[in-house]
Amino acid sequence: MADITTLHYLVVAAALFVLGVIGVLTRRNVVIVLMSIELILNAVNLNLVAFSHMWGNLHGQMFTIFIIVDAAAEAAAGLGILIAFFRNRETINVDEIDLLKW
Amino acid sequence: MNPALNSAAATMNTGMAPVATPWFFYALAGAAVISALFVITRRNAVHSALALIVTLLSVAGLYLMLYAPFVAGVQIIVYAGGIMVLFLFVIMLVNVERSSKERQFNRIWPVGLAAACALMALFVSALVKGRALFPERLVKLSEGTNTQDIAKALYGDAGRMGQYTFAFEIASLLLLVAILGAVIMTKKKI
Amino acid sequence: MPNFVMSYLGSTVTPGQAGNQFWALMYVLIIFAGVSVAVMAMNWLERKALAHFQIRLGPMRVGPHGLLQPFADALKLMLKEDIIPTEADQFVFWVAPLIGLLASFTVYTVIPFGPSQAVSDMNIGILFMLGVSSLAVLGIVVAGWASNSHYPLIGALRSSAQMVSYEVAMGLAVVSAVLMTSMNASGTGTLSMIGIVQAQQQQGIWFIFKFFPLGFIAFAIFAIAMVAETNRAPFDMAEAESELTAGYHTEYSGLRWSLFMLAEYAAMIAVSSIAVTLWLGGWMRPFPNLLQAPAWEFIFSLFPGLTFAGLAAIAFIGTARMPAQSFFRVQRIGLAVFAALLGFIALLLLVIAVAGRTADTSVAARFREGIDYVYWFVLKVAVFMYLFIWYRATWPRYRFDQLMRIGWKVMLPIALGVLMLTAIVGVIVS
Amino acid sequence: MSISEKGNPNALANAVSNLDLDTPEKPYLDSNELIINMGPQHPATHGVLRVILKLDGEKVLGTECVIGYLHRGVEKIAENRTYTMFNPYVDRMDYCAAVSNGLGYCEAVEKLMNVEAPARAQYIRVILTELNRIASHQLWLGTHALDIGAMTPLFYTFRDREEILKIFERYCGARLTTHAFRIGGCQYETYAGFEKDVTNFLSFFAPKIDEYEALLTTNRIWLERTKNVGVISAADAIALGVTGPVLRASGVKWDLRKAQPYANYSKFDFEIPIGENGDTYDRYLVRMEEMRQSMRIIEQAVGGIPEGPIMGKVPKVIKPPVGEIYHSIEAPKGELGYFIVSDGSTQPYRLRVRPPSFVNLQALDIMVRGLLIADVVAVIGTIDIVLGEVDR
Repeated sequence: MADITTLHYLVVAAALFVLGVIGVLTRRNVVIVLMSIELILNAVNLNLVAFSHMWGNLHGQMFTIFIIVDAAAEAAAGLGILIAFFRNRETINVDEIDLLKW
Repeated sequence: MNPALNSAAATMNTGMAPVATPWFFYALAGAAVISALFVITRRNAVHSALALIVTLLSVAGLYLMLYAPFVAGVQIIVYAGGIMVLFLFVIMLVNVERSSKERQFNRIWPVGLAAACALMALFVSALVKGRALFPERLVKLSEGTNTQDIAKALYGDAGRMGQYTFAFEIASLLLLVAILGAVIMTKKKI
Repeated sequence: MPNFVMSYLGSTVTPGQAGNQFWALMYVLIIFAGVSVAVMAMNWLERKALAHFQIRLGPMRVGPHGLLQPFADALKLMLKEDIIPTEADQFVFWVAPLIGLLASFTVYTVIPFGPSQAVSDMNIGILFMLGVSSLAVLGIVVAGWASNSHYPLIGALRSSAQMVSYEVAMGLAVVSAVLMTSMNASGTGTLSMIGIVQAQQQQGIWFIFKFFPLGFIAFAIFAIAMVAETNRAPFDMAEAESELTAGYHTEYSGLRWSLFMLAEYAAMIAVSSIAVTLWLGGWMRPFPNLLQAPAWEFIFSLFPGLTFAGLAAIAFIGTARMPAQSFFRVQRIGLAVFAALLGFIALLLLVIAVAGRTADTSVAARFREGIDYVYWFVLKVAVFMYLFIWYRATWPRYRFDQLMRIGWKVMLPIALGVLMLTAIVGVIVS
Repeated sequence: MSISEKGNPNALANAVSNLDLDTPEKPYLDSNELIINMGPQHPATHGVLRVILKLDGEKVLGTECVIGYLHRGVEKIAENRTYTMFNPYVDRMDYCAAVSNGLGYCEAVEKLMNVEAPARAQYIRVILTELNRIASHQLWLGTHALDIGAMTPLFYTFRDREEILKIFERYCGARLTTHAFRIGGCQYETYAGFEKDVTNFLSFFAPKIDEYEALLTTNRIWLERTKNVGVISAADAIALGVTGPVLRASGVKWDLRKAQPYANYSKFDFEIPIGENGDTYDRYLVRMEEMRQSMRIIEQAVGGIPEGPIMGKVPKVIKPPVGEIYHSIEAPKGELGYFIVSDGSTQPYRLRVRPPSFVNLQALDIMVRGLLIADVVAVIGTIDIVLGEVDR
């Protein structure tokens, strides 16, 4: 079997990214939308680490670490909003989050 | 550019022979993509979360294969051990039972799917056309000193500020803001 | 014999580093078998020790002094019907115990029983251990949710909050120990488990005594947090029997329940191993730098054999003290055979200690060294195992809010303070 | 939460319809409220008590006790038995303190018949009753500590309780449901060596109480789990009719042995321990001290057992005159009262028991509101209920 090159990783990352985008765009459940965002971030991370490996420096890995920090912050804030919203409207569906459309 | 970062490639650790690399790659990549598919298709959010954990762990495995052990460790400890527990916690608090019986996809799903497919087409064309840009063989990063190198970039070395020290501090501020925001939003009365 | 088997013998690095997949696999199997046996022994020991704390006898019927009780239990649990409640989420209910089990067994890949007695020496060893052991909480949370019942759900919620909270204090305590590894000439520390022990050897001090009392405080925080991490008394909120019947595994029975128990005990051994590695010098025998004459080396290498000889003596005394009735004949013979087995092991170990007393690179010497390392490591871990039992016998259970308060308001600030002080003292000293 | 929606959603909701749900505010939708059935099969409800808890997360918003799972109709049985035949039945109410139950019943009937047990019988009665008080408190301590998570005290207390049960066994042949007393005195003369056994027990037991206290009294976790948990004020306690150690821990000095002395308690010198805060820890301290005071009483009594008959002048067939009587004694758990209406026949016309556990159990709701699930268990333990007595 051929050696694994950067391209292989990029293909995997692209697949994850597209799946994440599909999840964000089509699902109603906010929790799953948030999880899809995590998928997208992971795809990006994978790209960055693959490039880091390709160029033989650590910048990609550094970016990945910051993105993971960002993901943690995003998850905390996002889920906080979700819980607050669920308390008020008792729903976690994206298309019912329409208070601003009134 | 910080010389410490580039010299990492030079001090390559030759002791670690990669183990059956292609097989591991295809197994991990397959697991990641298939469970990602599960993430966006399951009705039950807990099943989605479990699938996402598999994806995250597979990606951590891929990081290990890319000689980025520290990132892999952070991925496991922060993503799989922290963020996903938070997700599961929230799923238990909100009513999964009801939402899993409802319509799963929103009304504009064909549009979303089409947009995503267009994006995929873009990716495919970019990858096919740009194939020549990527070298056939990967440069081997030093795995043995990976953590130490990252520490030098983050905290600086020999009294000098590291390249990412400022960003690191900003990130800590971001986390603090996120903590405060989450607490304020979820607490019933403050 | 094939080259890949022989070439590793006498090596001074772990099979993972040597790239020897055969021996890596062998080590995995040995560790898996060893941990399973240790869990069984721990099960017996806990029941016996707890019984003696509580002026009872504990298991006495199955085998002499209940020695075969764990086997009987295991057999019973395996033969029991595997009940999955109708309303439960079948797949998740099925998979939950496996998550915990996988997590608690995976960490053993980086636990160093000796400088070369580990499956692999990961560059991120301690980070990996903390990360993977934190995955165990997923199994518990998911088990509680999948049971679709109130008590398991409350147990799962408690457990997830508890384990995530104590991980923070635990991580900070670990960081202060990792910081101590960098107090050397080059100023670079390490996350590798083997590297941490070697740093202690280099600096000539166990980290528990380093910068006294800073190392000790960090160790104490870890020792408390690890009890909470493994859901053991007095922090066994997740399975608080008197409150939540059995917490997250209320609905489980038979083999699946026993997997939870296996995971819990394996996790206990794993976290104890972390504590031993980080603060108590890992595999090192007492005073490796002070008493390093060959004579001392030889004396300390006699310890494993003498320990087994002592155990054999206890077993022989037990045989002699058995009531002289025909009813006890089988048990008596069984205990005598067990004692003879222990004696045989003792003899074997002593022979190895004598044969490998020269510090050369012969296989016998390497083997003797390996036994020494594993012996001292296991002995230190065993002390922690006994502490777990002792805690359970002595203390009442904390309440959930008190537990969280201690985690966030007491342990976290202290851990942060210790971390900063360690850094400051380290800078001043170096 | 989602679970209550499955199965029959209304069954539980109906059962708690009379739960007083005056939560201070309902800020959002009550999505976090959870209704949980604790018992009747639960390790910490001391038998078959069923408590329906309304929870917000772990916080208790309200409770509802469902009792009757051990109802045997003791009071109705009494109407169909002669006074003598009914005597063993009272042992089955509070089976942890069978001797006290028997004492109360026998004294009530004696009072109705206007006879008095002879002095020697009185002394034996006091010794056995106080021994039983210690045994009951030991059982309480062991199970209460087990509820809070300390396993070990249970075995210590059971070891020492065994010595008391041995004395009972030697005296009357039974260990738990002793049926030690008869109307008019005692059935059995003390066995040879009774006094020695009792004094031996006293010297054996004195250090054991210290041992229990060493395990718990200054234990940090025990203090955190019991201090300021399940507080009930003296006014609340009196209003609810709470008696026994629960009342005394709230600072009310009310002990029937002093307040309206029965048997010959007035002859003995002992203190009534009281608490200050009315929390679980005070109740613990009060009961521990009560064990010591019981030992004092036994010590005085066993030294002064007079000679003489053990049965008073009671006819063969017990036929109290027409009338009614209420007589109550201080059982280990509180005021145990017997209200007997006699129509002059050999059987009571009506017999009503005022069981301390039943009355004290009412205080559970006040005590646990706003606390956590773990405290519910601790408070059930500290009230010291016996379901045989609650349900009768």
